[in-house]
Amino acid sequence: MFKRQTFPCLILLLLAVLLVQPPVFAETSSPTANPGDTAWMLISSALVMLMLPGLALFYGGMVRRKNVLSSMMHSFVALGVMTIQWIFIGYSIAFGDSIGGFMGNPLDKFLLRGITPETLTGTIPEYVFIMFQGMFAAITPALISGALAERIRFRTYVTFILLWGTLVYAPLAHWVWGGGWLSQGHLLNGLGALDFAGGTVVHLSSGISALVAVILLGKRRGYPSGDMLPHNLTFTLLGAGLLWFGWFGFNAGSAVAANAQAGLAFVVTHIAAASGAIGWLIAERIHQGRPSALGAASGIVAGLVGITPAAGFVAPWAAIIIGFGAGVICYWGVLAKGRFGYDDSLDAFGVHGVGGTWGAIATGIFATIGATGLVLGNFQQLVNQIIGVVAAGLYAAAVTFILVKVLDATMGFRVDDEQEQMGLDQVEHGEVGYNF
Amino acid sequence: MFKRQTFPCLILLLLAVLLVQPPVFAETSSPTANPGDTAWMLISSALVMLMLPGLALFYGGMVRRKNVLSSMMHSFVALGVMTIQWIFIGYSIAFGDSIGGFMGNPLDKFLLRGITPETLTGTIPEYVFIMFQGMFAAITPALISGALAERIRFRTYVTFILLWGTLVYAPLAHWVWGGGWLSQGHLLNGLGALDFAGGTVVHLSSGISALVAVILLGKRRGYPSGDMLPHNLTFTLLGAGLLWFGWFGFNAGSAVAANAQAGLAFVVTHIAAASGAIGWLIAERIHQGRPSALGAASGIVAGLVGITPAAGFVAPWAAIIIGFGAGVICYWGVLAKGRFGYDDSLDAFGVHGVGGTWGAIATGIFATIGATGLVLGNFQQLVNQIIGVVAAGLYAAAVTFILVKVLDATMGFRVDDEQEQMGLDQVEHGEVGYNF
Amino acid sequence: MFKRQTFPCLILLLLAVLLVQPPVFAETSSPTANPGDTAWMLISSALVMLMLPGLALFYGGMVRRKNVLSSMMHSFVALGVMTIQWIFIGYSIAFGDSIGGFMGNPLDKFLLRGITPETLTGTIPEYVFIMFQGMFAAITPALISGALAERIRFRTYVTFILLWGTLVYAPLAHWVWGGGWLSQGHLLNGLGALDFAGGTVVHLSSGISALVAVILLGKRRGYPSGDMLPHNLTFTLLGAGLLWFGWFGFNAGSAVAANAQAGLAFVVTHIAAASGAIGWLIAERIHQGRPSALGAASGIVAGLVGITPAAGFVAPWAAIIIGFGAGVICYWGVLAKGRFGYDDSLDAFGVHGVGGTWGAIATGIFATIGATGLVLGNFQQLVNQIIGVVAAGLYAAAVTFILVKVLDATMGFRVDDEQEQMGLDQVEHGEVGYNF
Amino acid sequence: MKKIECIIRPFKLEDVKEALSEIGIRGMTVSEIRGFGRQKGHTELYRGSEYTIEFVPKLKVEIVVPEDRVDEVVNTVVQAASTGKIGDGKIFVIPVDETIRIRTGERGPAAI
Amino acid sequence: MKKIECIIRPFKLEDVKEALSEIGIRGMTVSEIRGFGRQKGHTELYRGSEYTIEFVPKLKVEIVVPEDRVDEVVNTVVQAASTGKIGDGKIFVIPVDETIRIRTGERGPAAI
Amino acid sequence: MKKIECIIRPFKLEDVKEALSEIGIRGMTVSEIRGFGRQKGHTELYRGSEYTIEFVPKLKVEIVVPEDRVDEVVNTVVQAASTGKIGDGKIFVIPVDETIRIRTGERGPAAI
Ligand SMILES: Nc1ncnc2c1ncn2[C@@H]1O[C@H](COP(=O)(O)OP(=O)(O)O)[C@@H](O)[C@H]1O
Ligand SMILES: Nc1ncnc2c1ncn2[C@@H]1O[C@H](COP(=O)(O)OP(=O)(O)O)[C@@H](O)[C@H]1O
Ligand SMILES: Nc1ncnc2c1ncn2[C@@H]1O[C@H](COP(=O)(O)OP(=O)(O)O)[C@@H](O)[C@H]1O
Repeated sequence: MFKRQTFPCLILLLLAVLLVQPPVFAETSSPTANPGDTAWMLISSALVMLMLPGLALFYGGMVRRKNVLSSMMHSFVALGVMTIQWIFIGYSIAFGDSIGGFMGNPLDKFLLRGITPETLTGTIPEYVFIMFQGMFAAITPALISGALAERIRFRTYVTFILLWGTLVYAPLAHWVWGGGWLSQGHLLNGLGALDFAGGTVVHLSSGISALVAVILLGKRRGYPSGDMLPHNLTFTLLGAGLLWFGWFGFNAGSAVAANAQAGLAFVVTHIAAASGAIGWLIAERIHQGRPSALGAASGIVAGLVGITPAAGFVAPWAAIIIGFGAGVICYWGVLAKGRFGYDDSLDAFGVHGVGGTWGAIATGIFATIGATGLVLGNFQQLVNQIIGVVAAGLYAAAVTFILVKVLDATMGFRVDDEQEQMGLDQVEHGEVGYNF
Repeated sequence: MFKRQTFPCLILLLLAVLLVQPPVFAETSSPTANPGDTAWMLISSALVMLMLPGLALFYGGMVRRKNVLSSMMHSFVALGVMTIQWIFIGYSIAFGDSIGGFMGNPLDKFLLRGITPETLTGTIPEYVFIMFQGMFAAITPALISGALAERIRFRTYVTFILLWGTLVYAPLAHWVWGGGWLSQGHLLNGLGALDFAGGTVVHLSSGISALVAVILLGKRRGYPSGDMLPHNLTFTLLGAGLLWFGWFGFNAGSAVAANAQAGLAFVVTHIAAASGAIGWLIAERIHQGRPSALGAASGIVAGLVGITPAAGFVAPWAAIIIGFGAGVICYWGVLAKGRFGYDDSLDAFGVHGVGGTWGAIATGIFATIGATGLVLGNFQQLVNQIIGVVAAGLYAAAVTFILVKVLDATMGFRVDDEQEQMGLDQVEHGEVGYNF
Repeated sequence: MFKRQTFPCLILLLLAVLLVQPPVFAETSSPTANPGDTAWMLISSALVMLMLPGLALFYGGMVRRKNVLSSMMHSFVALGVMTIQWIFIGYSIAFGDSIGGFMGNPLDKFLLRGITPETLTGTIPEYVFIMFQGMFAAITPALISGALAERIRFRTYVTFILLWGTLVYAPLAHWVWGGGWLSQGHLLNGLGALDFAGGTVVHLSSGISALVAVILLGKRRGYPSGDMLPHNLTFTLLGAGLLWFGWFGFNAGSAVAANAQAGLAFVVTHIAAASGAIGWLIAERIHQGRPSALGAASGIVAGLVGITPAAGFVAPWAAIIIGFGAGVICYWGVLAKGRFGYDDSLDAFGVHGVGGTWGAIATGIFATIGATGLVLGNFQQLVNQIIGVVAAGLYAAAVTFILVKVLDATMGFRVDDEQEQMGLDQVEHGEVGYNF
Repeated sequence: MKKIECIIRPFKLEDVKEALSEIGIRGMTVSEIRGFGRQKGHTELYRGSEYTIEFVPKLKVEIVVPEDRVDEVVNTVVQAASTGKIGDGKIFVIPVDETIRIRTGERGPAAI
Repeated sequence: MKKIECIIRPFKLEDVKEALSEIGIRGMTVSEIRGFGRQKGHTELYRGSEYTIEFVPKLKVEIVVPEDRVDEVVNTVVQAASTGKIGDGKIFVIPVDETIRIRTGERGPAAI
Repeated sequence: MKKIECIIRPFKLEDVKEALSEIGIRGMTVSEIRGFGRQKGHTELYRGSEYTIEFVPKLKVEIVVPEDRVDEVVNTVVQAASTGKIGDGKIFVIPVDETIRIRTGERGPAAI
């Protein structure tokens, strides 16, 4: 009984702590936010937030009917708990004063202290910047849930993403965006590893972690078998549409202003999504004879993943290649699981891991705007990209390995066989998705 | 036959009147709108509009299959008729020249007369302000439909919301935002009752009216019984996601500019939604053993309702308490219906009435930015909040009481038993939701 | 085998061509984009993009279960292939140097050459303008798919929209917006044909083409019969909601700035959508006894179509008439197919063709802001509108006639009877929408 | 033992279930079916066009009972499910050779 | 009376219904079922992975007729529903002891 | 021939199918049904309110076999589908007069 209450108690304790914190007063600081940039970053934050319901649909449509709510909850609960984690320590670890280039000081901006509505980050209120970045912190662990779907315990999942977000995501964000060792001006010849909107920080890290987790946790009961078909592909298509929509905020918002770079990021993002869909559909057509709706949805996401690190650095023509390549390569990526025999339920690794790697490398090749890639003769950038991928991948994999092992041993990560057969909706949430 | 045509005739008559109105010419006025603020308020208006399809899904998923279209129509038709009502007289009653602090002069801005594209409200075109406010006028009566779902006649509902919007919503908006007696600078020690984005005007008023209406109209046939389960919780989750997304416009848009206050409202809104979900899930976990998807969706909305009046006035740490509190308190609020035996189908009172009250009081307690609440020692503000709640609640309850009584006696508010059994989709709309 | 590979080869060839293009460098040009306007146009572009998933739901809900994915794919694949076409030549044909007022030079801006992130169109980056316009190019051919649903081959459809977009849409866009012969300052007394956001270019052209195509291709097997009912009207309602939301970008974005005109376009768009729904519901009520959810969804779209050409030119009171009129007239428009015996599956002609014509004419009647219509005594404008409708309609019809004939003879446009019976999802995509 | 298959209107399920409970019937199996019969000719209007709905949604209720209770059950269902309008449905009585409860393996009347 | 249960391919419903109408059969009951039989081995590709669909969607059509019409109905269905490919389905003829029309209480052949 | 109708728990389908395959049964028909029986009393909580779920989702598996295999099939299903908890379901054995394969017109045991 005591154990069951630990989590709520923790929350209540923290809330109590808050109450003694001195209230924050508005200060008058001379420079004020630019309304146009602020408008764009407010809506960009909202757009990225919408990606979580989008992801819930995208994933929820692919699982079996009996797990649809469970799968959707993986995204929704991530939005819930990661937001709170971000406010307490996540933002501070990612963007606080750097401790040796590895992570920010978690206490520096603990509970956003010292920040008022008038505090600016560039031309926008820091509060808005915090929100924009916080949405990334929420969606990244949720991406992993695609690999684990249909077999895991809800409370272990919640614990896992809280720890993973704190130990993997926030430090990686610091490395690349928070002034850490992979940022421009630091190591790697001072060029840094380019990652405009999170190819490595978001997609590669979640994809590789997904792979490690499913290898450790094992296959779903009966996998592969005929009754593991997607239960509602209309949701998956709609989810892909919402993800595409939200990704405009994700990528073009990463310019942190409504400027020329935002315009560039928007156009290449859109092109890559379209090319990704075309690439995947053509691959399907050639390999399995028919282009499918699931293929279109998958290709859209693959193209978007691929362009993410490159979005502020490449020209439209390069976006066609990156997107199309992502569609084809990720199609090949999802086939891999059949060959190697792990059970990545909804291809979190096949799409985000493989696509994230492709995107990071492609950025090193095609960067021509505000950075110089291989096509402009700069081989060093490509090397840096690969170093970034390897470093982030190894780090994420190692921490995930430990987390999964520990949580499985202590809390138990998987439901038992009978529960898996009955479906997680009923077992974990006491509900069913549809009462038609 | 004559009676059936009354409504269309009325519309045509009004349209005829319009034609004689002199055409509006564009005037050149020196100050022009700020593009950044205008951009933000355009998109905020669109975001609030999207809350109605979101509400349609949120509610539609919770009813039985046979009433899904009927329930969704309650939101969609509100968007239709309240928009037209707003253009004709609603806006004028809310924001026209005050008649003794009670309501605006309905003829002052009848059919938006005197307003041109160049007319400004603050830094944005008045047309945009009208739209932003008009979306609030549409969603507020639609919230009530959650209480009445599965048993009411469509035409009576349409008549009800038109009257309620005119006699309850528009005056209340005037009281608080249109320069009425609850506004700052007026009564109540000049402090007014704080209501940043509509905790009292929108949520409390609709919630209390919902309660009055269901008590008067009585329970659904067979309530409570096992086949009244939500028919599609995936819709309810998606609806909650869209509401969350749209609420950024609702709350952060209430700053009526893309400024520091909008940023603050955004961050506390997001935090409260997340905390609300966590609060509700923990309450469920403790009370019924399992956190549910319906609980997550409900907690999100509860948190959003709770923060609404406070959004521009409280710090992030307070948003955690307000949101978490809303989740827990509204969970308790929905349990009440079982105890007291009324049939609030989808808990419009339990969430909006209870959550709106909590939010109004919490604003009086936690306000620290641009206002001073109890935590800064200002007891008066808390008193004002309570006066605001009681006044608005009593007024809304009284008018609703009369409206429901009169409409029930004249038009009939409920369908008959057989129709209720067959389902409103077929009986009222001649359709069914799904032909699988 | 060779034939099957033609399409992918073509793509690869084009991609190869791209690689030899010199990389685009950022130039420093003195004027920079206005952040507020840019923010609004970024989000407007995203909003129009969201209309395609919206359309996918709107249409997908109306077909039979066995064709739901096929129908949704018609919208999604349009977003894919038309985006790429737009980048290669579409934008250049629409907005490149005019060749005699008929079309832009396709090579002028081939693959967006000569454009950098700093290039401006008005106060926004040209890249953003390209995207905004590109979304229109994607949705217009997708509208046609509503007429052809449930019977056509996927690959022929893809080929058709690529050709139609190139030969019909892009030239029409040039005529009206790209400095062509229907633009202001050119023929027609110098007044041009008013088309604010695409009543003629988008809706009339797609609607009339839809009519021509279905007359040539013939009815669905068994039409009309009882089992052709919409399979999921909740999707259709949600789709209508997303279309309404996205249409704010479509119309208010057509001001290409966050200014007074955008505010006007927003308010009249919203009013017309609401009035359209009311108009259709009243027409249904009178004619068939009950207002329906499908009617509400249809009326919303009809109202939006009707106001599209007028959005920047008319006052709110006129929007009520235009929207209400569109609802009633389009209701009559969809009845026509029963009378004339063609099978416009989802009423692409009945809504977009009829509504687009009504909107174009109504613009000539009611324009009072920044243009003068019949109500201000300018008969010439009405004449111009009619000339615009007739010219665009005839041109679209003629080219569509040839395209359909040629494609039917070469690739085959329809699936065979057995395939039609089995459903396009399984036959064309190897999937089913739902595995409940 | 006999299996009594009743085709009824969906909204009559509650009434039928209650009527059967009153006479002590505690078990039944329900499935969604679509019926085609005299009731045909029903039309629905979608966008003003008439569609003939040939297959009407119905429920099938299956009740297995000992022979001596057949008449009682049939009469109860007839009463509870009847509205007097075309389309009320049918009852078919079908012989059952054997009945087994899976949980216990019990057979015959003891199994239901 | 006999109940003729036909398991058919979903897209054959229209044909079966029409063929039965032609021989004067005016009533039937249809339900969605999933079949498992020789037809197994069918695979679908989702994201390039093969899934064996063991249960194939079928329709069950139930027609109750007097004994003397059984052969006619069976032959009609066989003709209308057959494609010659594995998975066309089965027909089972099951005895019916009694038939009742709920609306009127009529029994026997008059009830159908 | 007999038709063996088994009402089972949904998640037991896989086990039942495999057990039947092992004894050489290659054909069956499955449909989704809702059952009402002793198992009633199960409640679900939605927003803290208890709802009594009277109709529990079950599957009906229908297997037509020659008379001499009935016992074997019944026993197999009983074993595979049993959990020992209330609600495991029932098996009903129903006589079948005739069996026809639509594809070939074959009749009798050859048809299944
Ligand atoms: N011959 C039949 N065989 C099987 N089911 C039948 C038969 N005739 C009718 N039914 C079922 O009974 C239902 C009601 O029959 P119908 O003829 O419409 O009305 P009524 O029962 O009032 O005469 C039908 O929808 C169908 O499901
Ligand atoms: N023994 C059986 N009992 C019940 N249903 C069966 C049986 N065998 C086959 N079926 C049903 O008949 C359908 C068709 O059978 P199948 O063996 O695939 O092809 P065919 O009928 O052409 O031989 C199956 O999908 C199943 O629904
Ligand atoms: N008399 C009956 N007629 C038809 N179906 C029945 C009957 N009794 C039970 N059933 C079916 O069997 C299922 C299980 O029965 P139940 O009484 O709950 O448990 P058990 O079989 O373990 O005794 C029910 O859900 C219902 O579908």
